[in-house]
Amino acid sequence: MMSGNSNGNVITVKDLRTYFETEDGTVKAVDGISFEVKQGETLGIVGESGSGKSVANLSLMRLIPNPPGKIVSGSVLFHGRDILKLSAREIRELRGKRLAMIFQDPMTSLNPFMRVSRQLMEVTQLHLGHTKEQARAHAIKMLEQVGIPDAADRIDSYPHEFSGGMRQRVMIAMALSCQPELLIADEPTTALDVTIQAQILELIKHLKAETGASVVLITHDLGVVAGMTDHVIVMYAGKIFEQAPTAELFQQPGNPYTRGLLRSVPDPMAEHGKLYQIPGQPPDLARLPPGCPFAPRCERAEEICTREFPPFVELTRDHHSLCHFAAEVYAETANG
Amino acid sequence: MTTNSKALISIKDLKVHFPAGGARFFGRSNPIVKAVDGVSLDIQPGETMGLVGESGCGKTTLGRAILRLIEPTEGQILFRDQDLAQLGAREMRAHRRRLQVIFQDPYASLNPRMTVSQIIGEPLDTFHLATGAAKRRRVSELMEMVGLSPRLMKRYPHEFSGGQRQRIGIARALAVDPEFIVCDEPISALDVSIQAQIMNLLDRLRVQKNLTYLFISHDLRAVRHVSDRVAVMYLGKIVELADARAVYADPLMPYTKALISAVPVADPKVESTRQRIVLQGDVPSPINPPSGCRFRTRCPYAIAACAEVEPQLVEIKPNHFAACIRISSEQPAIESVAPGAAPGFRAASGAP
Amino acid sequence: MNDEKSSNREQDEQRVSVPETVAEAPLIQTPPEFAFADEEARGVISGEIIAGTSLWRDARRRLFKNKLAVFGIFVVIIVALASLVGPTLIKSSTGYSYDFIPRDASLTKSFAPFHGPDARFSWTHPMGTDNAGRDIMARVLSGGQISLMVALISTLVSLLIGVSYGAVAGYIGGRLDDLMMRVVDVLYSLPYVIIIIVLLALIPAKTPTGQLAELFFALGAVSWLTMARIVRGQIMSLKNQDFVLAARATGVSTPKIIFRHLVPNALGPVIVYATLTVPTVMLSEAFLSFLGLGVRPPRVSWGSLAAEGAQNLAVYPWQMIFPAATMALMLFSLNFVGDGLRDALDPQMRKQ
Amino acid sequence: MSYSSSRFAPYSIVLLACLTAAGCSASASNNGFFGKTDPPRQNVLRYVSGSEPESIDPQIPNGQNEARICLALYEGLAEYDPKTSQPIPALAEHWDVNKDWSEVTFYLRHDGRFSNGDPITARDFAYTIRRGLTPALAASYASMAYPIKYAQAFNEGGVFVFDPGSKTYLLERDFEKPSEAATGSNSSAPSTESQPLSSQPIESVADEYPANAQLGADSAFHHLMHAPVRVVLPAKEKDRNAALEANPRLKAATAGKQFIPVTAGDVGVEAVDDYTLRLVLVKPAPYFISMMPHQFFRALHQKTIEKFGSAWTDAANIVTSGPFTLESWKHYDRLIARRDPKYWDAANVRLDKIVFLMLADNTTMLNLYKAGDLEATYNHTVPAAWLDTIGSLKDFMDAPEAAIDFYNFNTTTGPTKDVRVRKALNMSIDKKALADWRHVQPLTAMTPLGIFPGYPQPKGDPFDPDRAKRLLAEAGYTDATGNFDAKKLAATDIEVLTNPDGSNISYAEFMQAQWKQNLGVTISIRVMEAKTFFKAQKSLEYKGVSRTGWGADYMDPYTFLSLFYTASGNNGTGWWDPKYVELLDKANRTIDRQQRYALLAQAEQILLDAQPVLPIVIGTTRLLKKPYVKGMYPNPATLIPWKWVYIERDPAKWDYGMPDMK
Amino acid sequence: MLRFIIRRIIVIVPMLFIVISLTWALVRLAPGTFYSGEKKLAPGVEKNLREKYGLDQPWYVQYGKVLRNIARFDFGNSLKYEGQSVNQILLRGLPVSAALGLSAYLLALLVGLTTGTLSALKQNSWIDYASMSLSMLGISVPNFILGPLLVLLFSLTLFWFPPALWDGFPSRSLVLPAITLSAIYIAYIARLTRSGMLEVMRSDYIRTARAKGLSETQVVIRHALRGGLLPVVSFSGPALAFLITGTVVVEKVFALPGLGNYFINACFNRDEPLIIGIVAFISIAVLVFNLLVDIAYGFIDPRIRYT
Repeated sequence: MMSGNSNGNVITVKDLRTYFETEDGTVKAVDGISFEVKQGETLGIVGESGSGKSVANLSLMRLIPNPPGKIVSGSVLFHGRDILKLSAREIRELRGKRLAMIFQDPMTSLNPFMRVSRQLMEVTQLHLGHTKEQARAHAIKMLEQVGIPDAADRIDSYPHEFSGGMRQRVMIAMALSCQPELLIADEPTTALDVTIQAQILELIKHLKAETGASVVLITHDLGVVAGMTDHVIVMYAGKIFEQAPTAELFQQPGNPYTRGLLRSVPDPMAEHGKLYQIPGQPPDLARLPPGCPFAPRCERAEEICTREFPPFVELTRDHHSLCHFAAEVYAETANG
Repeated sequence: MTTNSKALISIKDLKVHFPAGGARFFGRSNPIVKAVDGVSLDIQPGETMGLVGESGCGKTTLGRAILRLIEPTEGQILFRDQDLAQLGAREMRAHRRRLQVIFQDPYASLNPRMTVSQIIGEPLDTFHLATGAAKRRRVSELMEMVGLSPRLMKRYPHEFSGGQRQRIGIARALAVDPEFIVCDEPISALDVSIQAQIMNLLDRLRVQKNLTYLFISHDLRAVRHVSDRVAVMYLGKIVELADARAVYADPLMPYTKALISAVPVADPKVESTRQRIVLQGDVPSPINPPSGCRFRTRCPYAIAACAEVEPQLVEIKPNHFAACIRISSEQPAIESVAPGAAPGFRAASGAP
Repeated sequence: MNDEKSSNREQDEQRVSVPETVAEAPLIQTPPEFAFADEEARGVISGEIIAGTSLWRDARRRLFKNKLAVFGIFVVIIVALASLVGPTLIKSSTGYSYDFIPRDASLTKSFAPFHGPDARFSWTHPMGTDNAGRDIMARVLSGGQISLMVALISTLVSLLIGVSYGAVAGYIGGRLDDLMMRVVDVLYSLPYVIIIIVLLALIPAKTPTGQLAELFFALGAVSWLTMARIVRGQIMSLKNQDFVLAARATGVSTPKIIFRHLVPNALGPVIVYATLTVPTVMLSEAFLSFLGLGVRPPRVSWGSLAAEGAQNLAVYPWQMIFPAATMALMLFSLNFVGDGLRDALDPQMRKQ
Repeated sequence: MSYSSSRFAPYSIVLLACLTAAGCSASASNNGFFGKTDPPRQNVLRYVSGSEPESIDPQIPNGQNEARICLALYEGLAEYDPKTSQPIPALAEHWDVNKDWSEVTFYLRHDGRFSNGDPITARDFAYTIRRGLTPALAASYASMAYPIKYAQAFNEGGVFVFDPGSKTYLLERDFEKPSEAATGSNSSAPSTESQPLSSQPIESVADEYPANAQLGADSAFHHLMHAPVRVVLPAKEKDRNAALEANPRLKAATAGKQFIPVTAGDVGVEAVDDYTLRLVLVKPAPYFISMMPHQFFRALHQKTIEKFGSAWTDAANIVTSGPFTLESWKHYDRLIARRDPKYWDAANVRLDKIVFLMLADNTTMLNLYKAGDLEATYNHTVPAAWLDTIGSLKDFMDAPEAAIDFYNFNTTTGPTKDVRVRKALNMSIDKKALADWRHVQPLTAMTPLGIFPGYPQPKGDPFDPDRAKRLLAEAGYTDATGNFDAKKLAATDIEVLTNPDGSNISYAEFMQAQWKQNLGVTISIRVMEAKTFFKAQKSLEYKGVSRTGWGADYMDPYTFLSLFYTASGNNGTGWWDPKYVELLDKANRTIDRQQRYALLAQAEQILLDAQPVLPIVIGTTRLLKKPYVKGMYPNPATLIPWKWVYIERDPAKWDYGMPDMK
Repeated sequence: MLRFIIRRIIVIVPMLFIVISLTWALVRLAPGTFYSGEKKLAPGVEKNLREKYGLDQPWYVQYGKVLRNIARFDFGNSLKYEGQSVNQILLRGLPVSAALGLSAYLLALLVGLTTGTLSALKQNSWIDYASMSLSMLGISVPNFILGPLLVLLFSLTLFWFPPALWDGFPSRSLVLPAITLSAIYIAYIARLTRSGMLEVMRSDYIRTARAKGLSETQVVIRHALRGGLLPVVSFSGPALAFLITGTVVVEKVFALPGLGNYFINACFNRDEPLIIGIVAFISIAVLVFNLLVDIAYGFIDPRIRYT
């Protein structure tokens, strides 16, 4: 368990598989993914809905609803300890204290029936053994830190009395209350407007710099990843399709899917014209084709793609891609 | 703004107000939400008018009010010089043939208990356009047009993915051969890889069928891509209106500047270098909007007069309108009006 | 505020876990633009229409997968069949019918189940006899005819009136809704017993059938009230959905929106409430029979049999136990069916 | 939101099976009694009085549920005999009746006391009767007192016609209409056209009605009371004018006369002295004494009533005259009567308290009885259907009751207008089978057999389905061959109308089965809520047959026969025969008991010949009484005089079976 | 908030006026009068009764009198029960019905909430199946059957509880009626709780609570219960109004002197003032309880604000 290879990694995920039992059969929402997050690093996970990015991160926190979901195999080493093997009590001690999470929709993620103060205080009372007074003072401090004006006055408000952006700030304050080592931000800005999104992203960046926490940022917006992360993982159909340092991924993607995604984002500066599009629909996870799950939509697909599952090709030391033709694609994109 | 007699749709000083709080708890003195508060807009035939703004700015309300899906409080909606706002319910229903809408949420906008052919066929029934075999033929045609196999006409919405449902929604809108379609955030609920498909489809249909769109979206990149002209809304008012290129390349109004600057760019190099403008605070409540210029509470350039004077949409540059009292055609660049007056316009790296 | 909904909220990850598809219908893969060509390329004969799995059929499938619901359906069918043909069978085998009082004075008393007059085991009366020596099984089964008919018809009445009323009030809203709901409140408050008495006095039934019709009227007259409220609530939450707006936008008339779009989508709770009403209806029927509005003696229903049996419980427990058990079994099963139907019809279930 | 499956469906069946087992064991009787037989620790009797009393003012209500309580709280001149229900002396030690039954004199005991210690005198009874007749009180049973002279006139709010000129009143005998003469209200000589309008001087009465020897002195009132009956007209002008229009001669005579309202003082009640009460009757009523124990005539305390108005019956205010007085009354729940130490015979009252529980549901009552929470139940509380089981228990009390069940025929319309149809419907019922089924006596006539010893009850038609069919054939219900055809008697023309109370529906079902089996006729049953039913019956809005019953108000056949006395046919059948009424009047004028009974029986025969009713069964008491309750008998009126009831603690002296009724 | 309450109370007035007027008219239309019965009254007696209660006056005079009385909160005297005012009767019946109704409701809450919550937390376990089957039994066995069964078992066989009558509150006499009455409410509350809890347990903020490291018990008690109980709260208004204003069947089976019993008898007796009084009382109770529920809702759910 205490394997020594935690070498600076806050978290190391190995071959994680999370399946859901549904009426239509087993849905392999996360199917054998491995990645690591280094101390102080921001990892971006990008994927469309259904790609398994949220499930993967809920799995890290062991928050998968069971039934129907189940972590089938793999390990999640948090400083070398396998989270998946911890007792319920031990994992609870990690959650909120050393591993924190913020969610997509700040309205539904805060308890609408409880004052913000209580929701904030709860965490430090639980994990840091704060008294009520300490917890309250800490909560006010946290709210100030996330940029909520008049924090002392507003702390006793209910979540609905805050705007969407403010609520997300509260969520962040709550998540960071115990100075966690890893913050998992699951689409933290998807429900927000662009101007607010900018605020929140700035805030996360700033707090990360201040606390030195590692961050896993889950999003479907490549733009968000571009400005925020050090490493990026692109997920598709429960698999990691590509994994690379951020700059390299954008500059020289080694996977047709990543390339398609990048090309289908309209460029505000470009002229109006036909946009590149990835054809077809996202796959049905309960009924994946035998070969590459992206093959039916892939412009580069060849016969082998529908037959054989592609290899996870190492393009550079940090850059891997799940594609039969990863090297070719990598080479192509390098040229333009 | 001058009235253009050639405009397909000409909106004049449109206002949509409704009581806040909803219907659950009745009360006399409920506060009024001024969702749309005096909007004037001309849309030319064949053009795509983009409408952007943050949530709560009234863009969806405006789109729905044009179609009388929400009753406008005041103002005119001239469609080919006929005022839709004055029409009775029956006359309006007849007009719906020419004005259609595509909705944001492809899951909620299709009746789960109807087949695709029923959904697409319903407008045909309503306007007695086709029955029997003719109707079936027409439905097949429409499905093909939006890229769906007619073999699937007896299927139900839940069997389709989001993008396909949006295609069904488009087919339904096209069924009656409309002239004008309000695309109400048609792509925001879709996956990134699908958004492009739908945008391309809409664009192709516009050309093929000579349609006019009002394309509402909060996604500035998408709006930029599909629109000929773009109107920016803030708290119930249009604050800037220009050619799409001009709006993005050369925004005049401070709000538009901030908005465009906030859009993340999918390029780490750009992201790491560019100066992002981060606006402070939230959009004020439309129940009690700020006096004068509604943006003044978040505007770094606001001066005392901004609270007094309600800025009008004026033509600052040719065909480029903006509502800001601090700029004019003589002095279009706000930065130069008050250099250094923008402590709020900070670089992205700064502390919040 | 019913302005814009949450903007670009991506469809939640949860959807992954139960994809929007069903076994018979794998997600349709549609290529971007000209799907049709692609279908042909794959060698599919165009023109062959694939019937979709409607939510109805889907619901049926789920219903039959639900073991308890199947058990419920099975029991309901068995009891209904027994009620239908049982009395005739008993009459032909033992000569007893629901109203047959033996001539022999020694037989006109209540025998325990399986006990003949000679105090020996006898198959003749498996449920015993009542105070006049009538066969309880014959009475229970023929009572089933009445009770099931009562349950069925008054449920239909309540569905018909309650659903239409509630749907109209909920959809139209505003003052009309207020007025309609106040009417319901008033009707709720009026003393039912007196209404029935007055009804009986003002329109006395001429024939037993007429009386039965009156009974249905009387039962339906109250059972629709709660139904109307439930439907109204459902419709109010549904009416702001985009598919309703879409229907309005395509000019669909109000009645069609209510009955084609809204009502079918509110069926789940309606069905559950309908099954929950059945016991109340049966109780009311027993009560109304007591007031003289029910079936005319010696015809009986489960409710009146059980109520009468309750009077003799201390001495002849079988007089109550058997009708009550039959009734409870039926209601129990019916509830399972109702719950099963609700679950099967609930689109929410698909996303879980 | 879903719970899709469960493996526990059979729960209900298991539970019900358990309860069935429990039920079977529960029905087993305990040592020959129904439930517990432990006497209560105190001398307290718990009894059910029925539904909530309308009032415990004895003159207001008219139900047995009130009577059961009033019997404890108030005492009258006479009391019911606990075994026979015949009148026996109570506050009156004895009484006299004069030769033509026009005058009754009661001699009161001197030690009668109200609960506040005030003596009970003849004046109190005079007050009680006058009060009961006061129109404003609107006492339901005021009509009980109508045999007393001018009682009806006072109660109905009548006026006398006074001629200020001659200082005389117009007399009834001078204006009798020929049609009314037949009904004959008075024994005096018939008036003729030739006689002039006159009014006899009051003085002459003294000769005709000599003073009562025992009383010695005579009063002016006494003279007045025996004066010829005056004309009484309605006080309301509209009603009076209508009455005058009908009698032109009277109308002419009233011209210029004064209308003097009948007052309480005009009523024929006289307290001769403190302990002598004299009543003058408007017409002979040999049954009058048997009405005296009725609650209407029980002594009331004038001062209390005048002081508190309608609140006088509140526990804080009430003054009672009976062996028990009111301790508390929790409405709709229980009324507790406590032994009154001031009662004249308190020494012989052995119960300390009686708890009257207010409930009307038989099942509940029997449950309470079985659980040992009740000492006894009232009449008809054991459903007839239970008799197969309970009938043999030692605490089951069953005796004939002065009550009958019968069906009315609508004689005004439909098939039952034809007497042959009525007879046929009667003859086709096997009343023996019906009676055996319900463990009662069949009723063949209008009076219950065996309740009135010596009454020569006429026999009704026997069970004879063949004759019934012949009669129906004669009435025209024939097929082509002239034989009776059941199909012709359409089911919709006749139906049995009944209210749902008691075992009415069971009876109706049995009758229906009889008609079906014996005639082949299907007659449907129609159940109606009680008040609606009463109205339909009273106004003859029913098809053919309607269910009814009658319990004796007093122990005399006349209580049953008088149902059809009413002139207007307002008896639920529409049948009315002057000959019948004449015979009843004649019988009541007859002092000799046997002769009177013979005349009543003749009248009953007329009734039976016309068959406006279908007699069914005689009521039986069917009550339960714990063995340790003594002095309580299932008497014909099933009203228990409480003073003789006591709790016996020695099991050797308990009643193991019916107590001796002799 | 206060204004909201006042407005809601003001709405009651016209409602009450309509209800009372219609009830009055209905009672008038119903055949028979309070004094009609098996034994026919002498015409004179009937006339006296009609005069005593003003029934001989024109309808509008009588109707006016009813309205005048009610405006003074005085429903007049019962016709059937000499000298008892309707107000007295209401005050007498209410405590009984209220005690019964409240005990039944509390019992239903206790059992329903427990089983419902357990069911939801152990969804699809045997606990879930067992408690839901039992709750369905509560719906399937009407109380006119359940009551006698309980009496048979517990009063007549085991002699644990009295089979009927009212011994005040609290007493053993309350047990069987309360159980009988609560059965169906247990069923409803259990089902509502279950579905409410299931929905809440799936919600995002529960996920947040778990992500904070709260234990499952803390999650349920601190975070889930409040939202999960909202459906029960809204159900409670009409339910309580109904329970407290008397329940005919149970009061009849157990011979309890509650309002339900009074009401049904008043209807059968054509006791007009009493009928009107009880109808008015029940209408007010329903409106007031719905108001209370709305207010309670406001306390539980801070998102709701009343203006």
